[in-house]
Amino acid sequence: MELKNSFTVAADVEAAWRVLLDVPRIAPCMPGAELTEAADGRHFKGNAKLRVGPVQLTFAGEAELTEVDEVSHTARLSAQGNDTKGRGAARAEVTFVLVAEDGHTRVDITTDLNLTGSVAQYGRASGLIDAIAGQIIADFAKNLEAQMVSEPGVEPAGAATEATPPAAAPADNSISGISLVLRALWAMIRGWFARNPNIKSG
Amino acid sequence: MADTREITVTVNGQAQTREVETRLNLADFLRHELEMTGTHVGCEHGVCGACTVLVDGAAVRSCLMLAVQADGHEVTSIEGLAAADGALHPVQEAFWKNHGLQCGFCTPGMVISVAALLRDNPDPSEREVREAISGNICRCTGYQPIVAAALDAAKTLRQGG
Amino acid sequence: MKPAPFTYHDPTSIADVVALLARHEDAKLLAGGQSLMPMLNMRFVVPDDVIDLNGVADMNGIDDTGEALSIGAMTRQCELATSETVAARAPIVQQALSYVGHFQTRNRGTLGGSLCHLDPAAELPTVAAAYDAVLTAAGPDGARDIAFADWPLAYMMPNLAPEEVLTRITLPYWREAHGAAFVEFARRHGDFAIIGVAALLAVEGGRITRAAVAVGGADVRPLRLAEVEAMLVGEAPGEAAFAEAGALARKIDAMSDAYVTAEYRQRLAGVMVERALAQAAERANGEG
Amino acid sequence: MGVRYTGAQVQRMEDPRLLTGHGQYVDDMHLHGMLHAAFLRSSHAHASIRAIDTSAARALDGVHGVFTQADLGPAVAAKAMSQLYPAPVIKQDITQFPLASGEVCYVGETVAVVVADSRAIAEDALALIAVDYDPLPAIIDCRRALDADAPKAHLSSPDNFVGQLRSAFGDIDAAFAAADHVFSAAFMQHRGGCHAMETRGVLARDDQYGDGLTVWSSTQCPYLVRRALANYLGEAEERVRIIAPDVGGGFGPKAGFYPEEIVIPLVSRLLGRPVKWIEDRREHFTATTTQRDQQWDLEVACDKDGKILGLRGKVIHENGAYVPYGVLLAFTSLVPLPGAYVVPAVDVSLDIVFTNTTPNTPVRGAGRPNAIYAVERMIETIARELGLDPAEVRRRNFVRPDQMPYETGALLRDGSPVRYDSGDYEACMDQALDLADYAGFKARQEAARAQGRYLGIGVSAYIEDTGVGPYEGTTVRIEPSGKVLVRTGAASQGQGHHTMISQIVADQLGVTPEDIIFEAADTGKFPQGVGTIGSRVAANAGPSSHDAAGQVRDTALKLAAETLEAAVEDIELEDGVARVKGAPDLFVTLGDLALKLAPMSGVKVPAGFTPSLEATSYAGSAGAPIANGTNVAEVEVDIGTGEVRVLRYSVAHDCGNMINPMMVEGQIIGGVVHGIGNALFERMIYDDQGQPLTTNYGEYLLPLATEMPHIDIVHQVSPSPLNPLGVKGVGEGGTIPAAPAIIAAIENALADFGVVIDYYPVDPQYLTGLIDAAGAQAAE
Repeated sequence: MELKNSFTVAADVEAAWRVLLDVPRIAPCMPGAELTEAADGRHFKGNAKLRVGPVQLTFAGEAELTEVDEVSHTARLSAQGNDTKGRGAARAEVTFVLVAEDGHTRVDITTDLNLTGSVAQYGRASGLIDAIAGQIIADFAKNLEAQMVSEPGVEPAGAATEATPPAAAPADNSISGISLVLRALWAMIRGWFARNPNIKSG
Repeated sequence: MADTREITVTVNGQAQTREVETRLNLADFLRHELEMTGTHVGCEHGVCGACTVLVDGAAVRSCLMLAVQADGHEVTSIEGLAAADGALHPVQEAFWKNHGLQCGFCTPGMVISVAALLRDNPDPSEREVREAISGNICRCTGYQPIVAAALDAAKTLRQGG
Repeated sequence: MKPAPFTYHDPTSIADVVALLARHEDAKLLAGGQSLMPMLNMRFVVPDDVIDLNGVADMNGIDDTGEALSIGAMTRQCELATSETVAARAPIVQQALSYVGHFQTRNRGTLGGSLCHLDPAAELPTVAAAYDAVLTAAGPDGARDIAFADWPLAYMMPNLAPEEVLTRITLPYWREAHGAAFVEFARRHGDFAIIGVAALLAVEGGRITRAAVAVGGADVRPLRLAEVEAMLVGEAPGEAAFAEAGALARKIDAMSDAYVTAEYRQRLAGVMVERALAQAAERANGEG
Repeated sequence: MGVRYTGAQVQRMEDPRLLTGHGQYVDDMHLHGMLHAAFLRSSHAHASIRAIDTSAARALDGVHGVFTQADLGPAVAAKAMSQLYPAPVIKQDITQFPLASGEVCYVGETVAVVVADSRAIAEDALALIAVDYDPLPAIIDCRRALDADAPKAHLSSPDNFVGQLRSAFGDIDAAFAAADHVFSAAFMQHRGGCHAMETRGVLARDDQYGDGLTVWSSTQCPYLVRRALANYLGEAEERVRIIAPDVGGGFGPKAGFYPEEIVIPLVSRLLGRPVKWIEDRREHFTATTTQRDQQWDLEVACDKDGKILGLRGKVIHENGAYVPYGVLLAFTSLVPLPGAYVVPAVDVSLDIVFTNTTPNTPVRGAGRPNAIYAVERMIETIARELGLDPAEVRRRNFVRPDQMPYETGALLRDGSPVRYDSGDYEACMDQALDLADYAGFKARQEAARAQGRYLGIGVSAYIEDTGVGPYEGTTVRIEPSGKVLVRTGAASQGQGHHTMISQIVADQLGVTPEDIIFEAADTGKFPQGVGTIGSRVAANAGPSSHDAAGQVRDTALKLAAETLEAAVEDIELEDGVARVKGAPDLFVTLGDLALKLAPMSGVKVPAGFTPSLEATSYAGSAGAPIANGTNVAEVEVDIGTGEVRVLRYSVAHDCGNMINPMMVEGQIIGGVVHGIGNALFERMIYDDQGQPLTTNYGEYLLPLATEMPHIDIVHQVSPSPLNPLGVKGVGEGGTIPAAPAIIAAIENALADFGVVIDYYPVDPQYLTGLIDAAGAQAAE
């Protein structure tokens, strides 16, 4: 599953680049992600939560800045982790490209996310998992932008964040008023920060 | 240490007491603790119906019940349907006469479900029979002989057979 | 596919349940087991503790309060399906139940279990949505009533705090003479609905005076079609009104999965809303 | 000759045991000291394995051993499984390791095994095994497998090409040159999986100081398992005993040889304990071989009257990640071409390709449903294009009785020509049309149309090559007790072989089926066997049991004649005795005759006789008897939801003489329902990364009782000249014609919309898409 997100901040590319490479600082931008170890500037350990209805997954694993190109301001973060209860594994390749645009910096993020194992093998929920994962990445982009904006000398360039998660593009919905993706977002935020969210019975 | 409990379940009229892990389901309790292997397990997610038994007279999926939940209750499995002298239950007899089985793996769940149906609805239509066994998957017979057997058994039971 | 180990609890009172929930952080409540047990067997759900509700007193029973049907969360689906009271006061519940799984699963499955599991395609949540049911949960600070509109938070996530248990469901009666219908399209008898519709229509003097239309299976939660309901009030029950309702229903928000596209769900929603309204109308003036 | 059992509706001998819960399936067996196994399976469609850490799993309380391929011992650590059916056409003969060795090529491939006190503990341990996978690109869509840039299913492969089969006979160019019309059609066929209600299971016990290795397995071919396992272990076949106890349905995929049938015996031997493994249902979706996709692109040449002159085209056949079962499935996808019709020229080539999915092997009908579907689609195409009644187009093309034995030009797997031995295909169709009231359908269709309902009717005719050789042997022995012991290699998965063979033997010896002790599918009890595949048992074990019992009968008559001092012609066998005709009190019991040939010390065996009143035969059929039939399906299509309901289904079929008509009808009804599952419901899908998405019975839709029509059957009997019983096979006859009949009926119902179906299973969403597209087109 491939996801594309981008946003623009009023900062020179070097300032934005500095924030990007500070992985311990940007890791919390990913909802449910937690860095537990940062050995050197390149290798990290941690875990990430993904909740799909009653199924609570915690992927424990590692991430690595596999590519850092100072000249083209391209960075690639490869992460992979296994669910602690053996229900599957997640693998992500996140590529950041910073482009200087007349004093501003556009941040293009391409995420290639793959789930394997029993959790990825439930057809009825496959649409949902894509939507939820898409929302997490869109959330990450928004939080990353906030981080970059809070960097001294950087303000938002007013460009709206285009989040274009793939599968469940916000359907035109004049009837129930809330698009699926927004609701998935609302649920995610509520899900993460409620105390140990849990379905109680079934 | 594994979470275990001692339970007593009356199976086909006989009280059986065992200490079991609480995660053990009722089907595996019958099959492996009591070695009563007539009840079969086909899917373990409540769809195929091969594990259907009666608990306090109600037809249920024994793979979707924990054995500890049957403590103090009555279970009837396929081994308990025929009479003590071995005479077949009218439903078993009708399955035999109408070729209502081939490989026999879905048969325990099918026979128990039909027996429960006929007890609660002595004169079902073909549609009612097909709905009652729609929760029991059979890959061999194509269901038609089973429906014939159920209607045949219903007639026999109504005539006091 | 055997469950991972857990500690089993069999409380006998609601207070015990709430206390257990407070004490055990990663616990699941076991009701009829028709939804939770498959997830335990497949190890999708791996709780430390399983709290069995089957021994808990006063979570069972069907009461006609004169205003509403008040149903214990642990009431078995088969009991609802054969209850005289339900047949008399809310027959749509029994129509919906005929689509729920198979008689073997309805012998154990409960109303509360289905509403807490909240599978997007489940029939009973759709009926609860159509009735504006009120769900009562018990927690450390006592009981809390939740309107069904606020009940589904997200995909299979009800509005229950970790220390709360659903104890009772109330379906408020429609005062007016009305007709009700539940229709569903599924691939096989007993399967998950691709689209299910619960429709209630009050008709007086040849005009629709009140309408409730809920669609299940399209989105992560049952959806009340407010716009359709508004459009119907004042209309004469008949093909024209119901065709228009169907066309509106086709614009519903719908999800895709590996088998069914959003477009097909939307197309089906239109067709099934139209059929449900026709049936409800027949029953409203005593024909059906 | 006593009561005739052959041909009678005898109630089955197997049933009382199965009806009272006393069946003996693999999982019902409990051996002293038995341990339980669970397999760790690849969660990647294609990946290399950098490392496997089993230490945490080994440390779990209750675990007795955790094994990877390397742990299975130096003799086998580097040994892949053998090719079951070698064939020169296989260009890349890649088979898997019992446990993956460095590379996994489909989700579900065995990686490691845990053996523990209970299955639950073994599964707990699986979650503790850490595998360091390096994911690789995977090829999932068979139609893309041969593209230049397609990912390779195997690291070692230059491409995904397994091999090509071609069925070519007659002058194809002349046929197309002379054609008044050439029509083309392209369609994808998805056949679906096994899904016997009993999943697979293996129980092994090794006793090197006693009777060696004994393996109970839910297999259709115990002798194939014995040969492959003994070969892999380098042991004498006699020291590897395979027993198929009661088996809960096979339907094809239980006919192969699986990694678990090596690993479980090996770990049992290494641990010195019996070990049992039972496949759970989720495993079944990926660990048991299946049939998935074939893409067909065909052209048919015909004259102005719809007479077929030639058939040509290409097929892409998905073989999955490995080639465990040779190219049998690909082969049976071509052999039945051109179906029940005279087609002078055929040229169809089939490319077998790898994909990173579960290996494909035959499922009920193997490739025959695919081939017949293809031919029947071309018939429907001709009828539609020329505006002819589909039944009429068939009538003009059928092979006629006077042409029999008729050689189509195709070759069977053993190289012998496909020869239609007997049958009246047109008369059979007419019987089906009458049964279905085909003539009256127009009126039914119009009456429904007036109510806004869409009815449709569809016909499909088929032939089926059955009874593939070389044999299925039987031993018949009369005991001093008068009981008759019958032992055969024929393994049953519910077909009722015990009853069928007992009927034949009972008639030969004048005993009742109840007098027969029946033992089968145990390589320790009968020396050689082949297996239950391709509707072959009746046409092989039928003749061998008939012949063996016949030899015993002749010996008994000769011995009785001597004993009773009468002429052999005056002796008859009835009610367990040999008596002089017309002198009922002049008799000797079969038991006493048996005793004469099995004396204890100091007593002579009568001159001219050899000890033991028994005989063994491997007689079979002198070629593959060709069964045939026509099915008619009547459906209603709800154009609002796209739902298809099969209202009525009529079968006229001919499988030669029927030993037990009740069991023949059981095979047909079960087969038709399996075919309806393939036509409308059963679909196993993967995502583009090769993750299987259909892994439970809420999503894989097996046909249920409520959706099935009543199936009416009429029998035609054209005895086969190829064996003394005149029987042909029927096991797959119901499945083969179902999809073409139903899909033709759907197109007939939606004729107004001009819908042409190019994929099955046909689901409501797909149909509404076609209806809407046709509606939009009409609106323009």
